[in-house]
Amino acid sequence: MSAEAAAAPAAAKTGGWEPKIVAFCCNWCSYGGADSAGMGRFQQPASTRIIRVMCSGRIDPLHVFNAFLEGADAVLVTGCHIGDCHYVNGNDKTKIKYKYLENVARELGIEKERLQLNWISASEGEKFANFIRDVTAQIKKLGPSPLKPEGVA
Amino acid sequence: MSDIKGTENKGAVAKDNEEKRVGVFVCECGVNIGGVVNTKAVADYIGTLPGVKVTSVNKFTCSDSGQADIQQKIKEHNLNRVVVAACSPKTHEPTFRACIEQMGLNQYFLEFVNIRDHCSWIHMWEKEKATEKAKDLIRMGVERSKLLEPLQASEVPVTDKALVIGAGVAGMQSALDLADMGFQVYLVEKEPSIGGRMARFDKVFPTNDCSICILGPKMVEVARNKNIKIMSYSEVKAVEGYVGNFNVKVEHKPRYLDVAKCTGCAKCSEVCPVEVPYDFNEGFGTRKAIYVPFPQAVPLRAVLDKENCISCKACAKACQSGAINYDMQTSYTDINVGVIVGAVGFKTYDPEPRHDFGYGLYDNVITAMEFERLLNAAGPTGGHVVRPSDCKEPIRVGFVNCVGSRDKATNIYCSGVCCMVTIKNAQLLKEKRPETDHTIMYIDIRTPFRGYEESYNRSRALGVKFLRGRPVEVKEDPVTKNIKVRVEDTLANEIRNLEFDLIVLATGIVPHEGINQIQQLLKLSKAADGLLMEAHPKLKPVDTTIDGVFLAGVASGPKDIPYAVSQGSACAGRATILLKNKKAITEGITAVVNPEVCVGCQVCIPMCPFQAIKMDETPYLNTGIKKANVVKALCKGCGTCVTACPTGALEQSHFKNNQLLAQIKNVFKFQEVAA
Amino acid sequence: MSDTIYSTICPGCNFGCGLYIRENRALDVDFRKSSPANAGKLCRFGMSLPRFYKPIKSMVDGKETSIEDAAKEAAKRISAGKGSTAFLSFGNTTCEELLALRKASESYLCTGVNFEGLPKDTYQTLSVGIPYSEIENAKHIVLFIDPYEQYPLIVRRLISAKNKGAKITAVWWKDLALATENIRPEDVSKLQFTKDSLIIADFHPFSDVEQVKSVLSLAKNAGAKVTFLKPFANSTGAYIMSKDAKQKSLAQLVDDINKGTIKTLFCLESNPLELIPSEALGKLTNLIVQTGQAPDTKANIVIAHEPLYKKKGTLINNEGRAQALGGAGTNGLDALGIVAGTKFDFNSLHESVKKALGVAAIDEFTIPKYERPAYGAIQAAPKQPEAKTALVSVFNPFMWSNLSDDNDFVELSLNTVRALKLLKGGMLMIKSNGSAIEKRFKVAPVPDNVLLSCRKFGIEKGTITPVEISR
Amino acid sequence: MQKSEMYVGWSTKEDVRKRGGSGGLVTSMLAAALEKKLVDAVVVLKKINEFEAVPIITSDVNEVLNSAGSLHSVPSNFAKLIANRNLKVALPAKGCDVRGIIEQGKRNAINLDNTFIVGLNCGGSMHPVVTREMLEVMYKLKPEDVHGEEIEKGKLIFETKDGKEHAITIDELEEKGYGRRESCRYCTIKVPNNSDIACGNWGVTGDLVGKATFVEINSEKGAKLLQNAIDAGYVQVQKPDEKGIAMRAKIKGVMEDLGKKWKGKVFVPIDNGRLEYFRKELEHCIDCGACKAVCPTCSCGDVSKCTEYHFRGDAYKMSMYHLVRFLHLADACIGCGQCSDVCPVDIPLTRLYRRFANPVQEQLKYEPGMDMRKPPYFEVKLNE
Repeated sequence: MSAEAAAAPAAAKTGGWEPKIVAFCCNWCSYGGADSAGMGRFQQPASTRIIRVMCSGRIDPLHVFNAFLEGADAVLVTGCHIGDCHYVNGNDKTKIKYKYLENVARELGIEKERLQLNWISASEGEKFANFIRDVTAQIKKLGPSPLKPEGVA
Repeated sequence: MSDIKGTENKGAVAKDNEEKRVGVFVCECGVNIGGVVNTKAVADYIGTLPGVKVTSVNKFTCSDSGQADIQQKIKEHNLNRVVVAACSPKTHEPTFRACIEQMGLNQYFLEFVNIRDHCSWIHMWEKEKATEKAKDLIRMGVERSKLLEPLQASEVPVTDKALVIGAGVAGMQSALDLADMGFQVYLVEKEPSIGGRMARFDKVFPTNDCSICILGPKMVEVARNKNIKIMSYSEVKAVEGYVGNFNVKVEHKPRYLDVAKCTGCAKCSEVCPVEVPYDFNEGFGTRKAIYVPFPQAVPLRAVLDKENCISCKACAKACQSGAINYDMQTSYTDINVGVIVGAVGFKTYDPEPRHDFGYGLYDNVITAMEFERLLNAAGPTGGHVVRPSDCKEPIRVGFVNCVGSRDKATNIYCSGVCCMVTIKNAQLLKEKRPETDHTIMYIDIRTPFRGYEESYNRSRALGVKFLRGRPVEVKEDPVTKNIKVRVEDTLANEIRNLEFDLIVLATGIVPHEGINQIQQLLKLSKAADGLLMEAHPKLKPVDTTIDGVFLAGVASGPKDIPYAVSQGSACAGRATILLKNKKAITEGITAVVNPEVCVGCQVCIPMCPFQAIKMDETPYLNTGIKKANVVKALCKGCGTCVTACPTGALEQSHFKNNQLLAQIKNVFKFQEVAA
Repeated sequence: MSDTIYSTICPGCNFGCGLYIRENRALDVDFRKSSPANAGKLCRFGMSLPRFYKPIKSMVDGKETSIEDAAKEAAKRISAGKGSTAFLSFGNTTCEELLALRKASESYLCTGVNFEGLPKDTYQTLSVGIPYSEIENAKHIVLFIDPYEQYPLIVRRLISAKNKGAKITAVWWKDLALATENIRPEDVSKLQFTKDSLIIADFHPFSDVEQVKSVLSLAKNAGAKVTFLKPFANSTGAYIMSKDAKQKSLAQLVDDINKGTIKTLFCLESNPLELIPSEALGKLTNLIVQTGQAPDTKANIVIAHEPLYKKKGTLINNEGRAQALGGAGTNGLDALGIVAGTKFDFNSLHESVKKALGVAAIDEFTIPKYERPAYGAIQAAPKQPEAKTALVSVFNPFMWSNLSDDNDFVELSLNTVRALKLLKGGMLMIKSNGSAIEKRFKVAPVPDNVLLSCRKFGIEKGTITPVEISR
Repeated sequence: MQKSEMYVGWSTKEDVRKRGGSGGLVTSMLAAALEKKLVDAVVVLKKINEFEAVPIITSDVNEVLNSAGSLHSVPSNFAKLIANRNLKVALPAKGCDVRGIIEQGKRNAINLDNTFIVGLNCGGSMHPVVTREMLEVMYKLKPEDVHGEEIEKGKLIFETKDGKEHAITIDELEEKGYGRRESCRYCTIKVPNNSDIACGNWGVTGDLVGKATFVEINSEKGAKLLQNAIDAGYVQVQKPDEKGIAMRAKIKGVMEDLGKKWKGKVFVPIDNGRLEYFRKELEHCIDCGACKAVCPTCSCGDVSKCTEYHFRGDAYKMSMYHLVRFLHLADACIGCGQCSDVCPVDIPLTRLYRRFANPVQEQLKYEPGMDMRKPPYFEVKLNE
């Protein structure tokens, strides 16, 4: 058992508000990364809901906006490392779309922690888990998203 | 113009009026899930969702009894959507797709929810939160499942001919196997002769066989095979189409002589007055402007190097068969094939630009490949290893391993074969001239396969010295032209100053310049190391992401000869599945255009790395607008075009916007009233 | 190749928004930025006009025919009916056509301006509103409407007033974003009106008479200004052109159809289904519809004249501003002539319109002078919904013209959502008088006992319908 | 004749010279293009009254010769008008119109090879309703009495039917909220060098002032258009004098600097409460979709991502429609101001779009509608 896993029961007891984070994962890398995190039993806060797409290039800004409007406290865009795309260069295109998304989020005054991009390979289970842990901690500090509709959790 | 959203909305999904009857099957995966998630509570909650007709909890849903339960409930409740909440879809999606297909449901009516890898395994000590999360995940899946649409994988016919690009040992093997299975094979080689790199090796490890002696017969076999059409001195210039139906344009460079008339007698070479460095011998020695590539070349025909030709026409006079034709033009052949095997090879790392270990600065620093030609009886020195500065036979030879490999400054990967090459080379010289003294400077010695370690042991027994350490300073003695090396012996933990007559660099394997062109022509992926990507590093090592295109040999990563040959055979085997069945099943998940909505703006076209989107040739109905169209056989279903499409006319089946949005929306729920 | 462009007016309500209709392959709306009523701005209905102007063909008993033959057949049936014909037009057409209709139908006319149950001295106040510039300059505005849904172009006038410091009180079922104060209709008695107050209400065929009286009385008692917005493009013109005509009220008409004294109904540019219960319509021997865009009723005779945007003529908006339609078409008048057995001359009718307005020329930039007579004291007793839960229907241009809109949902409070344990993205079951429907819902700032809807679901009984709701 | 050459020219037809502004060169050039079948149709403004003209597509030479000429109070929008109509067309266009047309060209809705764009120098346009009010309030004039208008030396001059001129500085007018539309104030495309041929009165000197047009040829098509008009005998040109060229450059410079200054004034950074700012500005939105329908860079039809996934029944804190448009317009917005003009609830949409577009366009060094560079959003990989 890893050190993180051993530490988890203590973290679980602290409880409190659990943010809801929507993570978009590509089928070939980051979704596999999340699977690897499971296989390695890398414990994570129960904050994240994963939406699987075939390629990170399919992560439409439309979906990211919708996640925020529906009440996401953070949205994560993840995919294969640049150069490793299963579809030649899908993640290069993801990078461009993300640049635009980031701009809209920044101009809207959405904190940068609430929208994050990360490249995670299928073998990087621990990286995936660490990422979720870090983001969750950051969001807990920030509190609920200002875009969250009333009465929704 | 119209308001923001009128109801006569052409884009709206045609209302599917069929009542959605969802069955949800929650797997406990032994205690993997059941030990953390309260599966009963989850099933009870999910059972209250609209459309859910039945829920079921199984110890192992993937077991025969679990699958039988699904099939029985489909029948009992007349289900038309099935949600399985279990492990990762990567593990068992195919299992359950087959399971529901047996019951007459379209296999894409399955929604697979991952509550093990993404839930129970990562929230082992937060049982309540894990249970809540499982409810959310399954609710997301249930709502998505209601919007799933039936998909049919489509079939395309396969032309029963193959193209093999690259006639190295891997490509030849592939061509031979395919030909022996009865298929017509075009074997395209850019050099004037087939044979590839292996033809240039002197001996091959670990058996130290003569390389050309074992390769030569294979080359002849290729030439003799009726089903193989060799296109030497030719390159693939264009590839269009898709699996089963590739249209390929092959360019034939002019040899300036009639291949049918040339006998390979080399009389022309004898009279040619022009001498140029001989590339086959790694630049050692010379060849003529008209020459036969090497004695065992296939086809055994001369080739005229027009760049260096002085047009003295001596060769034309000398040629008894009148084969010389100075006016020959580049010609092209269009071929249609069903599959393509890419065995495009590699080159060795060039230490010249960086002057690694003084290469290019000091005469007596050479590469292993150059050393190989010097050792070769047919080489420039007739098999005498001499050092370039004074043509004297060296006594003290230093070998440096991992040049251009395992080095952040050049390539981080291990080239795999260089340890053995060095060991073999030292052995060969030592055996020839026992008085020589060999020192191999290495980082690690890697001898993983049959006979390799034995070969290493033999070297040691012969007295070859192994020094673990990388030279930190390499200097030439200006008088003797000997090479002085300062190296840390990391085993003895001391700095040593050595002097060698000759230094041989074991240069690594790198992609050759043509690989980019091949990558673009075949629309393949390239990894960060610059080599081509296979479809799956473990399970599909010779497939690519492009259906009908396979990779053999070093183009997809460093390999030794047996590995490359196996891959050649493997490609032939994989390709035969398509060639023999005469049909290919294409991806069911593809992009689809709604022509009612498409405005023909064409922004999607460059988005597709597979060139699967074409514009219609004629305007759609009476709109006057030519719409985009997805060629299903080319589409790999990544969906990047769908993201770029500003109108939403492009959709990715099985990952449609409304399906993904249904998932997103159901991440959340109304907060319950505090009691 | 030349585009045909019509400078025209939106038929969505009585606001009088100017726009261009451009005819090329399809219809397009263009923005007429110099329009004095609204600077070329259009609401979602205005933007939907290409859908509204559905082409139509003249028909007799389901068979296609020419407009002349349809009109001739109508004349034949009307004369055969011997005085059992009623003529109905609710102000969706030009003043000129209304004058012609009036002439064609001295026997039984209904233009909706014989306001049943309301004192005659309030008619002018109900019919002619105040200039929009006065709204922008008001100090206190009290809204009895949902401006966003019902009369969207008034929103910018209200915002302008607010920016100038006006207080805006919404007496409505939902909190309105532009209001500085939101109160519910049942609490209207708590509200303080002054002579600086401007009351904005609306008045349409389904208005609750007691509610209208109550508004009139509130204004009267406080000395406040009141203006009524209306749903039909020429509602104001209909009043001005026919106020002195002998005519029947809508209720009377329905009554007479039910009694059987009216057997033939002639509708000019008015959707009868919208105004008359379908049971009553079923009793008619002949339903004759003369219109410019496809109706949703099965009429015995359809006289298809040009759509409004192609017509020549005058419309009067809620401010009383007379605006000329930019078309040249008069085939509606010609057909009316055939029906009436006469010939109508546009020019002489147009002169009569100008005379009625007291102007020398139709100038959209100048509002004619209108008298605003005071009216006497009014007793009003508006009823509040008694039901536990009420479905409140908010009438809007889409509803009046039966055009579908992106509003297939009801609004309800978060408390109701929680009490009923509704699922996000799920459905609400609404039951009324034995019929039940399932609808999507939206959480909105409405009272817990109210469902608000801008679409007709077919279970409504007027503006307020008692319902039962569940998951 | 070729790219970057400059001329001063005028119409040979007296009636056109009289009616059109600045010697009627543009009108005659368009008429000649139609007459000589260089194009199948021409877009002209059909004058309705002094403050109103409506753009029409016509193949009738007479209609072209009788067209309205230049009007400052007609914020026209030609790109959408000719999109998807497969026309061989010539049209006059302000800087923003040209940008719109080029953006439509990139999206394959206009074939630029078949489109001859006559660029018009533009210091800004005015909203007709604002102009009327301004005449009454600032100039104390009856709009009906006004006969013509002109901008000269920073003043907006109205000529009344009695022949008198009435001038007020634009600065003063804009101080009071009148004058040019907001987007025109911070626009910096004053001479449309993105068009085929840029025309205007800046740089016309001496006796020719008011009687000729200064043109700069920006493309082969522009050269063809002018040469065609000369060959057809519709137009005469001469080389401009050095003074004129310098003067034109100076005016251009001054106007552009003014635009930049306004940009700084309008787009004051918002440090806190940006979300609230946008929510407040959008709170009255009635979902009419006019801003999209009028947008000259949008080539979508009725159905598009912004509308399709926007449902009025969603109780969101922000509009899905606007969020998608903010994103899609981040590289596409040309700041033409059309959306603000038509918004029925007076949302300053252009200002909102520019808030997102300014940083993206600066960062990517992308100016939409100024050249044929593909919108970065549709690139496969950005060169960074």
